[in-house]
Amino acid sequence: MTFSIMQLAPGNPMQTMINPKISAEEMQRAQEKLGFNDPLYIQYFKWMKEVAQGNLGYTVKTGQPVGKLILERLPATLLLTGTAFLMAFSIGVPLGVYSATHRYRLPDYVLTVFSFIGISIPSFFFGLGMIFVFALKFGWLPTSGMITIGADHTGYALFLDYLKHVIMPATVLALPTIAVVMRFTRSSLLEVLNQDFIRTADAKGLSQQKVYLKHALRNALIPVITVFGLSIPFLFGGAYITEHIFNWPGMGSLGIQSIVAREYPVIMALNLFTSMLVMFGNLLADVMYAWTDPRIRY
Amino acid sequence: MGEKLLQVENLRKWFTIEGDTWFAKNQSVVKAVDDISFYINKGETLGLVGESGCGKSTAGRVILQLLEATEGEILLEGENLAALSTRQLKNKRKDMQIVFQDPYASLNPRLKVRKIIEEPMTIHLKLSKEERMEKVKQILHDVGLNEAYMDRYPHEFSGGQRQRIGIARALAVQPKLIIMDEPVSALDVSVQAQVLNLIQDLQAKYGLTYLFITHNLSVVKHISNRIAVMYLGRIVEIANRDHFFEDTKHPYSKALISAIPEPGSKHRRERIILKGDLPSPVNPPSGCHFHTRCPFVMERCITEVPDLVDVGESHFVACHLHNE
Amino acid sequence: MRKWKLMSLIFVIFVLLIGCTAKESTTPNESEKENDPPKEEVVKEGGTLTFAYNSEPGNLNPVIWATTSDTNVTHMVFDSLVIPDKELKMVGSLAENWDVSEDGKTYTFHLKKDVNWHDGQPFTAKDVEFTFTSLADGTYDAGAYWRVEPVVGVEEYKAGTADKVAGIEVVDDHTIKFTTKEPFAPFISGLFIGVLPQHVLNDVKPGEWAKHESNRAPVGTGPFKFVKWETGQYIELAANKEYFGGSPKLDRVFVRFGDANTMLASVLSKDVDIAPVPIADTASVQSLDYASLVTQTNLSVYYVGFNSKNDHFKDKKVRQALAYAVDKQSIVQSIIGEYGEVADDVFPSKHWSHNPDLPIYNFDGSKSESLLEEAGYQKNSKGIFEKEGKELSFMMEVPTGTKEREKSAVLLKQMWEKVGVKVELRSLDFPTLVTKLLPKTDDGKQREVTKDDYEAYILGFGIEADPDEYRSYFGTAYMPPNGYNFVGYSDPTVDNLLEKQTKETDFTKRQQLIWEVGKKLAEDEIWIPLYEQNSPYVVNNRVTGFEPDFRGISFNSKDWGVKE
Amino acid sequence: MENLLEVKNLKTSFFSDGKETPAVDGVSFELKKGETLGIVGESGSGKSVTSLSILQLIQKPHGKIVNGEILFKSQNLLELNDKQIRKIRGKHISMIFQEPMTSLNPVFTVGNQIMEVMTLHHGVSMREAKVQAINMLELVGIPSPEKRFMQYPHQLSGGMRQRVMIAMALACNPDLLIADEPTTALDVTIQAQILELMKNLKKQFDTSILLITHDLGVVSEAADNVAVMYLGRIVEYTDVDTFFEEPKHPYSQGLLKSIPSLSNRVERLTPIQGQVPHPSAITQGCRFAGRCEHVHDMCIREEPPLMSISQHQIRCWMYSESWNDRDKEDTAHGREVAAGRESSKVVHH
Amino acid sequence: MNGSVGISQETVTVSSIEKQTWRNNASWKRFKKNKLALFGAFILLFLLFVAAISPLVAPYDPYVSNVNELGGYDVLAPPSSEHLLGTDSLGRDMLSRIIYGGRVSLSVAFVAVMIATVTGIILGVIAGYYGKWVDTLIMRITDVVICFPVLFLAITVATILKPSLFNVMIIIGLVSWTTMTRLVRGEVLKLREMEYIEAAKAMGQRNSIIIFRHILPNILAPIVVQATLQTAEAILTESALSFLGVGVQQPVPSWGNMLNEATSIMVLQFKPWVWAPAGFAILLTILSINFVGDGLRDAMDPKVKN
Repeated sequence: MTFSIMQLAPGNPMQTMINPKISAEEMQRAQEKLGFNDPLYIQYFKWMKEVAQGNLGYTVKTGQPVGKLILERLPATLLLTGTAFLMAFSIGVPLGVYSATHRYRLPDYVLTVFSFIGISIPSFFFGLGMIFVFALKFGWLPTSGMITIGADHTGYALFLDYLKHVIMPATVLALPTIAVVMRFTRSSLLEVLNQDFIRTADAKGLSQQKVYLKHALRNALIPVITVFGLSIPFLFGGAYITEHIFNWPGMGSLGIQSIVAREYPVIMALNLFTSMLVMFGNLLADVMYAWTDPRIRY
Repeated sequence: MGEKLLQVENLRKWFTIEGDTWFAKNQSVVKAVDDISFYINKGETLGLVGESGCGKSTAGRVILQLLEATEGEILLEGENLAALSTRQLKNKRKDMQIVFQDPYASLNPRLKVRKIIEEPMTIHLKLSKEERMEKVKQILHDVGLNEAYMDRYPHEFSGGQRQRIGIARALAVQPKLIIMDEPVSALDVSVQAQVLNLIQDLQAKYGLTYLFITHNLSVVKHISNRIAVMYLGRIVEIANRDHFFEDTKHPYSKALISAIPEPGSKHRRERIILKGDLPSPVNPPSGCHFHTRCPFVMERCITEVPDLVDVGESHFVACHLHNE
Repeated sequence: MRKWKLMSLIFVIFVLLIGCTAKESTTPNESEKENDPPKEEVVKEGGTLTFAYNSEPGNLNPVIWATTSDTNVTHMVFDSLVIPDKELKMVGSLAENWDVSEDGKTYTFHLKKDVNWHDGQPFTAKDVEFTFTSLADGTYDAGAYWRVEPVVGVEEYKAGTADKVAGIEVVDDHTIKFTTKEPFAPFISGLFIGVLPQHVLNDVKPGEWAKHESNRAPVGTGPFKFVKWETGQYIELAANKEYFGGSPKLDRVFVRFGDANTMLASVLSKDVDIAPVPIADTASVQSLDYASLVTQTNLSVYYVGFNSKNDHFKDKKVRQALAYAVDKQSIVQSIIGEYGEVADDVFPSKHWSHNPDLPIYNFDGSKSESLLEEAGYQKNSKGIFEKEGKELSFMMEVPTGTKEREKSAVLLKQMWEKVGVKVELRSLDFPTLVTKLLPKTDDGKQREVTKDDYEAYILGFGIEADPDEYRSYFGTAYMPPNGYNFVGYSDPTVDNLLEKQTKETDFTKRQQLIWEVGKKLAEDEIWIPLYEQNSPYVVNNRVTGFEPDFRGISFNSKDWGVKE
Repeated sequence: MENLLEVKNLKTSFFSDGKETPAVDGVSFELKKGETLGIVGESGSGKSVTSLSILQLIQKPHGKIVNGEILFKSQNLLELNDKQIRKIRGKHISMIFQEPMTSLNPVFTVGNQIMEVMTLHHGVSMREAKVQAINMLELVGIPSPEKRFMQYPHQLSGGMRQRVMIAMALACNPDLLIADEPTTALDVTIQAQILELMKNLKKQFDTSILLITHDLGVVSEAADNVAVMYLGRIVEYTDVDTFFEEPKHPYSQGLLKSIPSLSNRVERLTPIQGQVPHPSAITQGCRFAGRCEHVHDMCIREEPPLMSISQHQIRCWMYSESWNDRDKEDTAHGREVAAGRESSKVVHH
Repeated sequence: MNGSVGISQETVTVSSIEKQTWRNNASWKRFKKNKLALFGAFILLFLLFVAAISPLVAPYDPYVSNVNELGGYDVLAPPSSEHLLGTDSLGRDMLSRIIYGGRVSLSVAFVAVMIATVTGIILGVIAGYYGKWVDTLIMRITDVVICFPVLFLAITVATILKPSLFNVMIIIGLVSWTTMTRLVRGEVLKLREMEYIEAAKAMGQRNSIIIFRHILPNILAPIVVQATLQTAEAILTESALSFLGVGVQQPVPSWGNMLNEATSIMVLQFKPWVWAPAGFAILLTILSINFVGDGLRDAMDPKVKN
């Protein structure tokens, strides 16, 4: 699909270089070599064939193997999205539970407004604000990048260094998801609390806490797993802007560079990769489903 | 009586369920309706009784062609419904209507009562607006509702009243056959009696024929001329009402009758408590489906499917005990 | 459904596995790490500097589609045979000096001795021969062929009928001779390109270089050695203490890349010493007490180009009228401030090709209107000029990417509409604009520009070193598909002048010829030059010797130092 | 014998938009050890709310017990705080519900859910609890209890689940079992099994049962005493034999006549006319007046008290002395007024 | 039969013990009780009103650069009595641009959501109602599209379609139909089981009429709620696209591209009037829409009881 989308785009990578000293003939030849003059389906077929053989192609301008390029970027993106993912759920769920158990009281309203702000704030804006406050004003955190350049940390120090760098972009990336997870947990828990088996648990004489945390929460988390699956493409998508702002050396910043430079092979491979990661995430969500909900068995 | 309005011959409706697991695809077949045959005479009520999952509602929907039959024939006035073209079938639908169980789910909440009752007319009858209006009023009167209420929405009515609207909709095109799918099960006792009376009155007035589907034997006894009992997709017994109750043949029918708690029956009858649960229709027991719970089970019951045979006076039963 | 998911999982794992096996080490020089000096050195010798640029280099091979972000680094790692000086005269770099034959066809270069590659191998004339012969290789197609095109025997070699370029001749280890087919004035500037190590790339066909690992771990002769490249983050370079031009002052240089704004933030947090500043932010940056702004002059002119096939723009008077309607001063003042100036010539004012005596279109609304009336236009009821019922209105294509350019377009629209010309702006990215300027037929062949391809556009154009580049933009013979004359300018005088100057080896005479071209173009105003824009950099005050100019920011990197 | 449970003048209301809608209004009854009391009524009669009120399981914040006393072993349950009432629940009084499909927690095994009560109230070890739980499963007639113990609710049929619910309810050998429509959702043949099971267990455990149902047949099978509820009020309260032999309240009579009977079929049923009105519609007079065929002016004016006549407690003017003095013409008038009152009240809601 | 033809006629009283359907003004009542939602609705109406009459309320022409006394453009002037919110980098009045920008941003969001909603409804209804292979096909496509992060798709499409106001609408619409499709399909599947749909089939009603008369009106509530929430998302997506330079283009003002001017750490620090109005407008709008959407969800959801 991406292939056809990109092919509709006017211009090809060769034409981003308009240089009077390169003759049109020369450009034509370069394009032919890269196959840009083949009919669309042949290009696509060639690409698919290569992909099937594990070759994602080479970048047009610099001829680097795309697969390698992406794999170099993959760990950074996984680190960022993974951290954001953990944050989203480890913060979102408890807040949601708190909100639900304090329904229609002040903390609930405060959290509700917070969650709406979380959903509403443009990430680039939030990101810049974070950089401004935490990196420049207070100087607590580095402005960008993934590691301190030239520090050559190892072991625990390296871990701390990563942590220092990842915390801001991950927060920016996770914020909307935290908000969504919170809202979802809240409403899911409220719904579960209305169900018959909660009444059964109450009728058994279990303590309030045990009813909430054992009987209600486990059931309430089942639909939250849907958010788990849905948040994955969202996080990967959000990574484009977040990585761009924080100069995070991941697939997102690579993607934006590639779109600007019309590096089709990279874009297509990135699409392939992200969609597979998303599928993988969904699969994980399915496994989680089965794990939390005994009614689902594979 | 005597003229057959509806004949159902060897009707089967099987559903395939695709159990798609990670590693394999397994198909299981639910034999919701498995080779049933019966007929309904003009003007009479056939009560179709059975517990949940026995296929009685499926049978009703297949007869109405809402579901496609897997096998078998459905003849309405001698015409095989399955053989009709889409257009012919559409015309034929005028003759058969349905009333549903759930008074909430069976009426479109966004339409006024008038529109609901009018809808079948606009499809099948070529009437002017005024004529339709007249007819709607007439039908509302027939089902015991004030015509002033025709511009209201369904949610403004109680369950019993909604059921009346549902019946009115079925009556709108003067069908020959109405399939009543548990029409009173969702109603409170006092309202249930009102609706049962209405159903009887309408039958008398318009000479309607009913297929009355229910799980409630008392209701069936009250309203039916003949009774058919289904168990896991098969009919196990059909008889005239009086025959059926006076001379119940099938052990399942007997158990069913005895299981019903009767208000005020001082001398508690001897009850037959069946063992175990209803088996799943996905993999029904071999032979006679009832053999797993039958107190009189014999060896041949496990292997051999009993035929539905006439034991006299149109009393049919499918049981090896009565099938020498 | 689930089966489908399972299959995708297997596919994912499969692809990942393949990817992993393909992964190779990217940092060949890991041992260098141990040479790291301790941080916070207070001495003036040594030290570490970090500079940032907006985009990551594509590769570090100077002959493969070089972009500014590439050359920022390659200029530090590689040397070229010759290099332009401040006046854009070519001087020697790897070449000690050179002789040009009487007929102007033969150049003999005497190379510096005792120059070594970073890996210790000696640099010789063979390397020069190898580099330039490779550009003529049949498989090479990475944008630098034009540099060797004038050389004798290049076509034969390219076609495979000769196994060596006849015009490139190694005399001895430190002498090399180039022979051109005809005297060709711009030839020497074309040799300003990094020389490659033969011993590294010898076995690889130039067509395959793009995929070669040395692109990401280059070996050069320059003042800094490549250490490592962390994808998406930075490139680390270490001083080449044995550099033939003298040891650099710094020990290490980090080249970071990222969004301008992020990099600016890093300057503020003092993680980066040097970074480009968007002009809009210069005022704010000026207020910093620990950093200053340094301006890099550029040899470039921003201009509006017109499609001469368009009915309105066929008439010189219309173009002139449009030029008079533009208040260039205001544009420069409000958008660029002190980082640019008004341009009246299509040749950059800092370059010797700029003719100081040209027709100038000072902002004059009434003159603009009277010119339009002369051209037969009348204002209609809506206040818009029209001729024969056709309103003078056009669409100007505005490529995105340079904020100042986008803003100028908005102001231009306002200015033109003030005199009664209707203008619409269309933003599009550069590659898309190129498809309009260099249109193609359906089967992918380039074709002529028609009047429907575009009406007007705004772009920048700069000279690398030699003004001969303008030939392809204004020569009649160079209209697409044969060149870049997409405005469709055609003037026999200009054609003649442009051809003549290539063969003129006398500098003053050549300059005169080009000045003539500039004058004629200013008269015809097929391009309206708007302004020249320089690039400000924010530089931490601890940095010394950072003096960027049109040659780039890093050509003098060996003189960079840090205080404290 | 001493009363195990005594409910006095219970009033439970639901509040929304500051409006109070009483669902149970002034209900009193008692239950002796080993006895079964059936509370019968149609939907909206308040029978379920009554049962939930006893263990204070009314949904907060909308539902609230406004008034009354609930004496369990002479202790007023309404005076207990949340912690104390939780000690009563499941241990001394337990409940089973109508929907066996939804009343068990889907994510825990059956065994886990039964053991939970035992470990909670009896503090037995897990191992001990498991043995007991399996015993309980066997006791309620679940075949291969060891296997079922490990299974999740969705793996069981409706009947099995209801048996599990019963096992859970009886796990701590409570004094009182509240069964809220325990058989309504089940098939007839399964319903018979469950009723049989409950009868047997009651004998075995000597448990008192409060049986909530709309099915007069079930009451007749299983209860010793009957209370008929209509619109939040008990209208008739007596022992089961008397009730079926000689129902006194017009509503009870109407109910019995509405039901098609297996044993003596009638051509036409005699239904109670009209519908159950909304509780807020009636502020005055007898709540059944609008549907009663004997309605009289006095029924509309004033609500009858619960009167005792021999075995019976009845809330109807017909059994008061003033009934005989009534003005006959007012009956017709009363009917009109009652009907008018009802419809006019209810249409504008 | 006893030959009785008397139809039992009873007093008809309309009982009020019913299930509440959303048509009941109970929804409105519930909505009214939700203070946040009311607040959101109020703000939103205000913004829409201002957007609708923007030529009347904007103090300056948002497209014209203002000239200062020196004859140059009055760029980046801080707020003053003349320009209440200051001027932007081309000397245009910020307040006027905010007002006109609201018009653009809101209509972009609105049209985009319309596109997504119409697409979603068509595909969702077809998939849900007809089922079988059509369903499989549509849902597979949806699954695939959903795998691609929205923003990525938007950027990719944006680079193809050339930035223009209309294309921004199309892009946002094209990338956000999947949620609606899934929602509609789910609702249709639920509804298809309703007995009144079966009744319509049993009476021989045409599929098209069943869809338009019996299905669509009954799934309107969740669609409205979803569309509301997607509107907020669309505004955000527009601003993100503008951030990357592929959104609404100059000189047309949109909140997104105005905020884009603030994507500089320097502007953020020293020139708050450049970003604060647009940032605040976006935040407020999205907040309001979300409040309203959430309020609608609670009000229209029959599962949520009082």
